Amino acid sequence: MSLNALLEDTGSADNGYGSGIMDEHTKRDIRRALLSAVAVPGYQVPFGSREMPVARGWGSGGLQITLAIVGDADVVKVIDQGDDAGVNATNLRRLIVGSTGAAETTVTAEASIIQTRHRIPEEPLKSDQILVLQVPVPEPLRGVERDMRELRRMHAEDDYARLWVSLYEDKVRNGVITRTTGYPCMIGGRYVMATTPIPRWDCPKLHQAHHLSLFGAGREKRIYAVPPYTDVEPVTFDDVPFEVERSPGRCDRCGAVGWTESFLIEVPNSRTWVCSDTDYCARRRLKDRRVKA
Amino acid sequence: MSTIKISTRLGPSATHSIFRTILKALANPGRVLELDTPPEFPPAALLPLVLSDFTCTVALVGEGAAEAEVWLAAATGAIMAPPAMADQVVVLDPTAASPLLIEDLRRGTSLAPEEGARLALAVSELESGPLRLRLSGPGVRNHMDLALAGPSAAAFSALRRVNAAFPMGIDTWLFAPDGRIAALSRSTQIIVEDI
Amino acid sequence: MRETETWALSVQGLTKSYGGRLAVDDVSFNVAPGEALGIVGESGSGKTSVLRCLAGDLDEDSGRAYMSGLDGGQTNIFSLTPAERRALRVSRLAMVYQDPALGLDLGISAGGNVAERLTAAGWRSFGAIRQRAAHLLERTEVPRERMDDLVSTFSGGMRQRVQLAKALATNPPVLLLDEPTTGLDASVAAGVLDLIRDLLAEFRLAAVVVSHDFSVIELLTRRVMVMHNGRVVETGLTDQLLADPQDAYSQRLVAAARS
Amino acid sequence: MPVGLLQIRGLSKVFVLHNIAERRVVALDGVDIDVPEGEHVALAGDSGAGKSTLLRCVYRTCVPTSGSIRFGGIELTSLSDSQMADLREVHIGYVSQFLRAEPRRGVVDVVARSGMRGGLDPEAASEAAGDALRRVGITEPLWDTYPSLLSGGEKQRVGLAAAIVRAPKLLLLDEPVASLDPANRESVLDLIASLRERGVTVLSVFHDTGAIARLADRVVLLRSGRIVEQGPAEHILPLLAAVPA
Amino acid sequence: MGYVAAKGGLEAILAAEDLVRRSRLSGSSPLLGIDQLQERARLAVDRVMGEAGLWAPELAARAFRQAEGDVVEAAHLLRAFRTNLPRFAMTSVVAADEMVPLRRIVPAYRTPPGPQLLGRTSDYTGRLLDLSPEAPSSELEDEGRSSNATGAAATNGTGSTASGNPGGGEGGLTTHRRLYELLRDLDLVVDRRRDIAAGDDPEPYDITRLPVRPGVPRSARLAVMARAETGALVNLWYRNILGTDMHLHEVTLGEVRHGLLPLPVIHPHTGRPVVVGRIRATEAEAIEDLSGEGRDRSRFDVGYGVCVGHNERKAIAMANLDIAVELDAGKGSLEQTVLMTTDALDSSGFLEHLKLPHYVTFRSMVERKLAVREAAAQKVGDDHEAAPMDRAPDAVLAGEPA
Repeated sequence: MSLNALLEDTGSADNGYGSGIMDEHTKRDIRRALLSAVAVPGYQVPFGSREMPVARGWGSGGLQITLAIVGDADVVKVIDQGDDAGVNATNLRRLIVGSTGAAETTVTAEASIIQTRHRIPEEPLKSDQILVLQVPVPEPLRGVERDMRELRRMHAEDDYARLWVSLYEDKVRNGVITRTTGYPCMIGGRYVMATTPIPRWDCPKLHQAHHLSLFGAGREKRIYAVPPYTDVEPVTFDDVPFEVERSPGRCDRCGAVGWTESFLIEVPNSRTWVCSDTDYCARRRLKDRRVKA
Repeated sequence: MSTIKISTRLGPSATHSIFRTILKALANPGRVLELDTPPEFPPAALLPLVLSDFTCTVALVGEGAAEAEVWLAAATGAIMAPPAMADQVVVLDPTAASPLLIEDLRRGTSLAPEEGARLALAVSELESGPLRLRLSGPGVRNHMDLALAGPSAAAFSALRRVNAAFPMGIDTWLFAPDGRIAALSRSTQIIVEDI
Repeated sequence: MRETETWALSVQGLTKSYGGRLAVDDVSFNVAPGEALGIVGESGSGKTSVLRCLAGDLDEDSGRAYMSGLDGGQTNIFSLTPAERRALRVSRLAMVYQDPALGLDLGISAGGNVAERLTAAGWRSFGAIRQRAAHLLERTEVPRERMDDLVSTFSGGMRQRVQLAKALATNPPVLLLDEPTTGLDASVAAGVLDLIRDLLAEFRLAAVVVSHDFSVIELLTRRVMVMHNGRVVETGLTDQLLADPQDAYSQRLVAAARS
Repeated sequence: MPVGLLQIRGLSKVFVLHNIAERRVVALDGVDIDVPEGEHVALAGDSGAGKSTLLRCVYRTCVPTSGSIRFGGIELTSLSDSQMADLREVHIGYVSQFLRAEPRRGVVDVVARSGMRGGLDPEAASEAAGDALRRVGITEPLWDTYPSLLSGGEKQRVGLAAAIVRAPKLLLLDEPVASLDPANRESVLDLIASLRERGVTVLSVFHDTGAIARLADRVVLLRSGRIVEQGPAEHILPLLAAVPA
Repeated sequence: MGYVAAKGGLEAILAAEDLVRRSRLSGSSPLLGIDQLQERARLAVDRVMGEAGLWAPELAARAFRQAEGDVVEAAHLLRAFRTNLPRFAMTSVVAADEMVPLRRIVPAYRTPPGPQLLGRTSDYTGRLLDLSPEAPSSELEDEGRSSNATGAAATNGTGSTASGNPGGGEGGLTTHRRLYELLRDLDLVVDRRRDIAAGDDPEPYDITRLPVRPGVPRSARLAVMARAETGALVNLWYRNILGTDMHLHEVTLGEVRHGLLPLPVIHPHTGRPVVVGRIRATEAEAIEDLSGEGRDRSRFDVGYGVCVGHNERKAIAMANLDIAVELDAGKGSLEQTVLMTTDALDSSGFLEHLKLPHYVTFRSMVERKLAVREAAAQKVGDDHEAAPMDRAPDAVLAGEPA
């Protein structure tokens, strides 16, 4: 009974990628969870999250989803805070491209799979693109309830009164709803979902989007999804409009308007702002140069 | 149904590309996509072949089921089980998709909707045929119509009833003989018209 | 109870035992719309358990309960799913607890507590919620300027008033009150009781008032049930039970209250 | 419509005091009484004869041990508590020596609420309450004081006002003038007399033979729970004096 | 698709990796050998295996070296490596009774069935830092070779240690009846045996394949604690003793054992169990007095702790927490704390993730601060015309003229 025969027998011989990070059985486990997530938009599907070469809380969930869906023909873009050159993004991209046949890119439009942390690209994604978001905390109601049994009941029974009350108290006490990133959104009118620490600016991009969004929480071992053309509505009162982070002025590099076009971040101790989405910024500069030329 | 060689085992890349199509179909209910199925291979059996392993239970119904069970178990290590208990259920010929069978499948619970079954349903025609399904819901832009032939209208009415109590329900993939595929998620609203 | 009477709440054969003891033993009663039914008995008689079973805090062992407002009184509320039962608790049936902490979230404001019931019932306009909460708190005599204070800073009497405001937020046809003024000092209790009496009349609520105190029963209720060791030993008009108790235990209870 | 508005047949009431060795006290022992509509029947007899108990059994403050009480064709003893409570609030007034009014509420409110329970809407009820209070001689300055602060006589008159505010078919009066000073006693007796013209049937208990003589169409003499004699006042009253104390 | 030159991010990483490699290899001392670590840093390697939840002494030593002694990092390397390994087979039931003890103490009884076996422990030696000068390595080696490292010193009945002859092989003691059996014979312990014949033999919960959440069976809890971080379990236990949580109280230790556990696997062809190897494991049994409210005061109950390698601290804490959670039966919060917060990789990973860039989040937080200020200002200025809404709140920050 040779080792190979044994390997053959358990159906895991076809590991294929000798230097792969993930065996076929793990991929199937995650793929099944992904299908459940797409079928029940916004519901946190428990999955057997494996340890990855990156630490828990550093994108291990997003990495597991990407590795489960990526193929030779895919072109992978990985960003952190909207920046392809982010150190962690670079490490993740290296791991993905290094262990699969996929190519890499920084150009949003060229990517078939975009793994991201804390941002959604400014450029609208198309229906053949898949967005994979890294998830630090999958439970949107952790602020109002800590007991996991009660949280599970609240989602199962569509009982989100406590969330509404926390928004009411927030508004009463502070004059505005002070929740910053990761604003809880109602998906398909049924599940409240944690949008991960993306700025409020990015939430509307998920609503009735053309693309599929997959969310991976490695440490807390949950996968959830927002299919294309699905309602994603920030949880707020009818008469308290959802506000996004608008910035005055323009991007110092590409001139994008902070009020309407691009999520700007400040350059400390100067009154200048720059785009957080570096590819979007680079594309605009390229276009301007071409237009000027 | 000629015998299928036991060693029909899809390599990782074939498994991957079929999975991506299955995923895209579910994310865009009603949209018809292409699968490159190996010759003389029952397309509907691709679902468990690609998705299952020794932790999954599979049921096969319809003509050729017994034989398919043998090589599916060998290829994936999946455990055979009656439809009412199976994670994945394959209906190899359209006529075997009775409302009773559909209503018997696992629908999961509100606490664990992921335990709902996955149904692979062979259809004789896709994008044409007497049955017209009007679809809407997540993944469908406004609404879309899907024509097909094979399973009875009653089967789809049963599917509608089974999926009426979202998040409980089952997710269904329709497999045409030529490898075209479309999916109906449990969150898809279905209006059945039998012309 | 003959079916011919119109009732808002009908309980039949309610039974509950825990710790091997029969806390509620085959209890049945009806409450007409706008009528207040008292349940009196010593502590441990099972009177509170009856309310907690109806409210859903406690799972009954057996028995049926119907509400005229739910499917015309055809559906046994004990057969509802947890989610349906919770929806019932939001819109059709409210409970005021002896211990306010059971009925309120002390960590949020008085207005927030009323808002919880409104949002659970589907209210989604901040302005409308705030207005409704202010109106209700005013109606239950909670000072307007304290609306946004945390309930943990409220006195016992004030907390009961917030509970009443929260209970009435969705105009439920049935209100359960468990020893609403026990533990409050006399003058505060008197104020809360007057408020409850006026609210029951004004909102034409079908109410069940549990108390060990006959003066509360006499003030609020028209009919009363006497419970002992989980069983109903006697039911009668409130004035009749006080003047002419039939059952031996009732007589002892009334005699003790009178002395 | 049978002749009597109120027909009592074989009414018995036995108080069983469980906690005093099951002692049994026979308060009424098979009483038959007819109270024709519009008439005033007075119950006479020494204390302990069962007069008050009889009124209470009709009003169901006491539970009759046996017997039938038909009121306007309805058998009261077979009504459920709720039905009896509804009927009492609309059709039967009951005035006893102690006023049973809600605490911490003005006199006019107490009477108005009694009217509302009888079916009047708030405006009509408060107006009717004013009339009733004026007729029992309770003037406006007193209207907002709590009944508990009033004198015995004033309380009794508020009780009467609360009973008549909704024009009940049957009025049960248990010593309505017992603690009144002469002036008020006269006005209340006039009021009770005037109720007859308005077709109110009265069953009353009086110690005061003068009141009985003046008001009662018929007098029923009770002793130890049984009827010994009944008939017009002039026949029965003299017997009262002769009956051993 | 444009060629992506090694841009800022990648260069930084490559440089960092180079720095780590060089620093590990620099220095005048000889490189650590894998066998050296296994023999000289046994408890560290055991701890790596214990917190990775894997018996792989050589790989654990290698990971420990690569992680420059950081146990959590080493556990992570080991677990990440395992993710990619196929699973050949699963053992049949590993009977802990068949543990060949290298060390066994029974605090609950002076003369328990089967000997107290002090074995290899420094429990009773004075913690005096050994400052004797470094003898040349050759001398040390001879001394090591002469005494069998795993010799067991058996205590005789009187509790004094006798230097039992360091018998051949591992400890030279055969298996013996467990103290639990004694308590069961005396009908002093709650009987938790399952009716295997009647089919009450559920598969243990595989926490590498199914995530845990409150309400999972006891086997899941035990698996989580078996690979939990030692410090997490010890602290969780101690805060309940001295802290304000009141989930558990001290127990008496029934048995603490460290020994070799045989691993039987059903042979794919012969169908008979074959011992494919033995792992060292530490096992502890906590005797719970059941003194709490509503308990059967006439009996004891027993908590169980086991982990790979020699780590008594962890096994004891685990046994105590096991019975505490079992008796708490999901009422309190202890179950969630044990299940969700004791894994080294989860906790340290999330803690250190704070090092990742958060400038987008922070920008959003700044914006909300200004929105609150704006709302407050507007509320104050309600009586006179409020500041126009279109004037961006950030203008205030950026000091732009209104």
